[in-house]
Amino acid sequence: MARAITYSEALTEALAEELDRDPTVFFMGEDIGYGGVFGFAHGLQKRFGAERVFNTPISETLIVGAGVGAAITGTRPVVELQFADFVAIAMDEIYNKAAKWRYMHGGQFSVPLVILAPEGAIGGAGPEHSQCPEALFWSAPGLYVLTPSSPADMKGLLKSAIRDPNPVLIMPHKALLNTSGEVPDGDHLVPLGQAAVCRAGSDVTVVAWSAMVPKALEAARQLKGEIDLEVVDPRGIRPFDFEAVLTSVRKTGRLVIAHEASVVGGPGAEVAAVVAEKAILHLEAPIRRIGAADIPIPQSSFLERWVIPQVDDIINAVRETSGKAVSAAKLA
Amino acid sequence: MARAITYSEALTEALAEELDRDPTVFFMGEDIGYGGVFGFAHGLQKRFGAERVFNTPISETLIVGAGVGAAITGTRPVVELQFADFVAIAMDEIYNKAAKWRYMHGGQFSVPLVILAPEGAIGGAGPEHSQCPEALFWSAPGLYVLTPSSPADMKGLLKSAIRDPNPVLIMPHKALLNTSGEVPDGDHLVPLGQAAVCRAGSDVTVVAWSAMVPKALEAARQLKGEIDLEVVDPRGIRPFDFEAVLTSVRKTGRLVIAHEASVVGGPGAEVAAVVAEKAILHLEAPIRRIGAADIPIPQSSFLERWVIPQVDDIINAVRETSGKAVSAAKLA
Amino acid sequence: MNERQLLGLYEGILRCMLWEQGLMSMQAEGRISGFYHSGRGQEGVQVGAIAAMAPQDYLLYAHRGCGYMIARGMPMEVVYSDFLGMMEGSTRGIGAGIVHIAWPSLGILGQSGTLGGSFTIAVGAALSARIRKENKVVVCFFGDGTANRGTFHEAANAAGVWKLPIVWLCENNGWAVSTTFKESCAVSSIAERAAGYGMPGVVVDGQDSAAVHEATRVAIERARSGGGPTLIEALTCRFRGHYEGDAQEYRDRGELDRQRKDRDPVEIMAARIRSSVPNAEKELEAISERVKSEVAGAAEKAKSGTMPPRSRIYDYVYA
Amino acid sequence: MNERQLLGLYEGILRCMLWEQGLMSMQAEGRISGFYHSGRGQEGVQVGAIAAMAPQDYLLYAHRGCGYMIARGMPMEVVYSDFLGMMEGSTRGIGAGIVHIAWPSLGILGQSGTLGGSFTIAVGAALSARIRKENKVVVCFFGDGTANRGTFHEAANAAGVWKLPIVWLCENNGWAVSTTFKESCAVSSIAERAAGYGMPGVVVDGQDSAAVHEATRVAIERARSGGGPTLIEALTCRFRGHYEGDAQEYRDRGELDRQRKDRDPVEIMAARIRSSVPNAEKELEAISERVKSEVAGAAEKAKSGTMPPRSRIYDYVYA
Ligand SMILES: Cc1ncc(C[n+]2csc(CCOP(=O)(O)OP(=O)(O)O)c2C)c(N)n1
Ligand SMILES: Cc1ncc(C[n+]2csc(CCOP(=O)(O)OP(=O)(O)O)c2C)c(N)n1
Ligand SMILES: [Mg+2]
Ligand SMILES: [Mg+2]
Repeated sequence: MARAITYSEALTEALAEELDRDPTVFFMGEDIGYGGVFGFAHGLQKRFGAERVFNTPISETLIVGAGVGAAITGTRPVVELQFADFVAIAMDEIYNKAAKWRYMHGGQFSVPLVILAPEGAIGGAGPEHSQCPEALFWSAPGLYVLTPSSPADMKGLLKSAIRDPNPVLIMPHKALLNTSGEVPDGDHLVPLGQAAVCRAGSDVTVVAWSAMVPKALEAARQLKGEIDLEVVDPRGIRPFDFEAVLTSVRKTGRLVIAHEASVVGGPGAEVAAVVAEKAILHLEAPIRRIGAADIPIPQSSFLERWVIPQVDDIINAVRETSGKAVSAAKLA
Repeated sequence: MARAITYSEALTEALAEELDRDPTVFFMGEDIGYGGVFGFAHGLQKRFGAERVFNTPISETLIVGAGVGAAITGTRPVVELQFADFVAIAMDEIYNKAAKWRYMHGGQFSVPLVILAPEGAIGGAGPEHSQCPEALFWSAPGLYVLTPSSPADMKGLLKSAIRDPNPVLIMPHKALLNTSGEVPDGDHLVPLGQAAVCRAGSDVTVVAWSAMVPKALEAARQLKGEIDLEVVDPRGIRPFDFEAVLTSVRKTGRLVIAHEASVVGGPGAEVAAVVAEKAILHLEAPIRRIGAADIPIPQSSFLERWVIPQVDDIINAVRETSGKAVSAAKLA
Repeated sequence: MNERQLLGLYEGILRCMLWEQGLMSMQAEGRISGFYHSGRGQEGVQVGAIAAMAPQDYLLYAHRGCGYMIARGMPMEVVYSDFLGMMEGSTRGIGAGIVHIAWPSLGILGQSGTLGGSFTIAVGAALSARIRKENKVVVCFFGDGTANRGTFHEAANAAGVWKLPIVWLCENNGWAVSTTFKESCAVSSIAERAAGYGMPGVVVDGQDSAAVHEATRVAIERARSGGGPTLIEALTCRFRGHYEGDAQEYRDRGELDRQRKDRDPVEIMAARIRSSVPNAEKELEAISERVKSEVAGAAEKAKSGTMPPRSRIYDYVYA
Repeated sequence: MNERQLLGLYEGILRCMLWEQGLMSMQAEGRISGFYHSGRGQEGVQVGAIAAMAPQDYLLYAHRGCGYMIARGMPMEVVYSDFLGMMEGSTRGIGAGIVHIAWPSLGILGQSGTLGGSFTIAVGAALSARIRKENKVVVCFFGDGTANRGTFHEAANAAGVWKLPIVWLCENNGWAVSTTFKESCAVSSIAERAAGYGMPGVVVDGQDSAAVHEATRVAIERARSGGGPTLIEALTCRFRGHYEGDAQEYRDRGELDRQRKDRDPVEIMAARIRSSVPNAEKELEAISERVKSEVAGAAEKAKSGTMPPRSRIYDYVYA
């Protein structure tokens, strides 16, 4: 059985189920007592008490650093950064403490910490509240990084993350919060590091994650009959399911990578580099990467839409890589 | 005319000349009054006074943030982070303030800030004092990122950086501090974003920067007669001189990218991705990337040397890409 | 404080309030994208403090409305244009919503969208003035919640030890979104922290604009004469939600109503004028007429601006 | 404090000092890679404070020597092995130099190599104990220079507002590498900052180990009984360079010599014992003999360990 719920509801359900299951799970962050700015904690303080679901001061290094301290001493904290952009404020705590504490202390601790940090552009939040910072964490051994694209994945990945003994940075996309989808009943878990083939196809592989998955699926719909897309969602970047991507590319021979982060220095570079290394003989065309322009995100939503990759950008890239581009309008 | 001086002396000379030339230049950081932990400011406080060369508290967000504030109000600050790893502490200040202040305020300010942050492994400094964090800044529009590999470049790039109206993160490599080289006399400037062909060759292009340049040159020496290497040093990653790399690759058809940062999620991914996009028809073999393993850097220098890429790793990669590998010992 | 000054503060407060009303009409008309954090209730702090600044001083404002820029004398239509995302705005179309308005000629240095990012920038501006031997004071506004960021500590300590000419101005409205000051701060007053940085800490009634003005005047004078920084805590009230659209269900209605009734800076200043200025009613009326027409004019002017072309997004990434 | 306790503190201090001497011999023999920050001069703080901890408590140590781990009771040979980079070390060969020694069974939670990273981790450990309903106190050591990091502010505020069982223990040796406390801190005493976080601030003579012990005992008791955090500032002296190899030319020789002569915690404790314990000389002698042989044994044992295989670098990246 399954029910259709929103991505945001799925997130809250996951939190509620894990808080219920394990008394060492707790949830803290700014405004969490009231539910949090995006409502992830809606109803949770009432249900689980202020000792396990509570507000922090506006202190992002504390939020993550205290999460690490709590995680190495027998609890399973879930902490929220109100915007994924704020990973920069707690970068030392995430990149150097959460990720490395276990390794640098010789394996004597595990760090079962979950950092929830909603990412992405939603129209008008500006250069410091709209970013998709996945690329910063490709080089963070010790950390897992997840980017759910559907309610079912949101729920299943978050539950798995909370149970995992390693630190997990999970970045729900703000533009997906109100999207709906079927979520299996019961204790729904999605394993970390396993890609999903969201749509099988034969002509071009589109690797897309987070908010780009619905856009890739829409591109597939629009291209139906013309070019048959296979849409693969790696569900995050650490661990990255290269096998799934390579399997698809070996079949299609063509690859478009689509993420919302900027192309330049974005997370797709590593994907492109690895595929080019391992499947070069299968590639029938150069790999195309789709993402934001190499500029900060303007505050004005009027301008923002020109920075963030859209369905048409995927379609154009697919056509180009298939040799079917007529005169694709390119951004720059 | 030219004189042989060390990389570290070159750095100090650049600072001294710019402090001398422009009264709005100043230099601050931890222990700078005494010369700084790596001696970059040696003699400068005495010469230029404590108002322009001075100690800060142990406050990395202050060091960079105050640098931004000073830069947008008419001075040209040079600030030091004692270790490049500490960029994570001041990540919001570097990535979101220094880099974006101009753009997000509509172009009304320029941010002529230089952040000096020595990077790299030197034996025993551990996971939080040995990293090469270039990859974190590929996605930082508004910022320049430089990694000098020789005394001449150290001096010329730093002087150019101080005069540039944009924020520049410059990361001298700690292992190069005592290396010597010829530095041209006079007002030696090296333009930002222009690669150097450190050695011309015809068989394989090795793109290497920072401490990997001497290692690549050593590899070239050892391979002489067998494989002719062209060593291209981009001198940093922002702006990245893709033209120089592509020109070389179009000639050699083979590319090895060598940096000290980890391969996974490292700065070479973007280079590999772009070359694969733009020069795929010229490539006669898959691109090979050389870098650290995807693990934190152990504190023990006994173990550290196995993490950091060495001359042999370049040689093996070059042989592999040339189809001349016999049975190259690979790390993992 | 003389009559003219009181009337000036009243006019400033009214201007902020009415400008914001105008903005909300534009928002209702669907012209504004993004978020706005109303400054209603806090105009007295912003206007009082900024009135004490000299023309050459630097200002780092907070996100609570636009009283800061308006009090500092930015053309009101420019601020509207920023919200409208038009080329005539200070950010030439890049900003909108929680904008990054800036106006260097008035020393308005912009804002960090991550709260607390401005603290260290304020220190840098003060250092820069010192190095360039310009006699400038930096006024840095921030909310009570923002005071809990580590950047506050690093900046306040540096300002203290370097005796920098900075006035730290905390608008303590008792709330950070839905979180109370009490539950997020270990002490009952932000001003108590000043002693830990070797600077005076002053608490002032933020609804009394004249009192804020006086406290700021003293602090600026001290800073300008080499006496170093001061931390001023202005006790104030947030009348509306954290952002427009926030129904603030987490707040006690009774208390909120009482605040709106008893602690409105407009009413408080008007009452003071009525009790001390001859011809008060006529003066107030005249000010009100003038400000209303100024604001309306600014709104009209702004609306006739032009939206940026797509290529605008590539401007000014680098100098 | 009774005789046994005084002798115990003396023994602890001596153990730290002699262990360090042993380490320096190894360093002279070229066995140690990386850096070491000598704790010479500060043993009294470390031993005194840690002696006041209960077995179940958590410890976050600073980088100034290894008195912390030794005072807490970690096997001395294990700490040597960490520096030797051997498999028998607590980090199983990963650490060496400024190590990340840890020993969970004694609540030793490790160290952040970026100074000040431990502040927020201490808060987390205290929260965790509270949530798991375990009666643990966290003792978090840090230097005077480290107190200027923003993480201190965020952690101290949280500890204050949540009334967490934490003892913040500042070893104020007046220096951060070559930078004086005076030039980097806006107040003359770190303890003055406590008031800004709603906690008591206590200054104690760090060279008087018994005094440190007493101050810590009181703070721990207060923390354990729900009274919240305390900030203790122990005034102490760094006898050697910042790290081994630092000639500390930036320091005044005369003052340094006076510190070494008048403020040595070993001598101060010995003098106290001589003046109050019967048979002092014999007791001191016996302790000295015992500790020397323990330390020598530990060094021997450590040296016979095994270096890790290359594959060790891939262990424990993930759980
Ligand atoms: C570093 C950071 N954390 C969180 C936010 C989200 N945020 C924006 S305003 C705000 C509340 C600020 O409270 P306060 O400083 O008291 O100012 P007020 O809104 O009350 O004027 C929060 C949490 C942010 N923008 N930056
Ligand atoms: C965040 C950070 N900044 C700088 C350093 C480099 N560093 C290591 S120890 C030290 C001085 C610390 O001074 P203090 O806290 O007073 O401790 P002490 O060395 O005097 O015991 C510095 C600057 C670091 N490791 N981490
Ligand atoms: Mg507030
Ligand atoms: Mg010190």
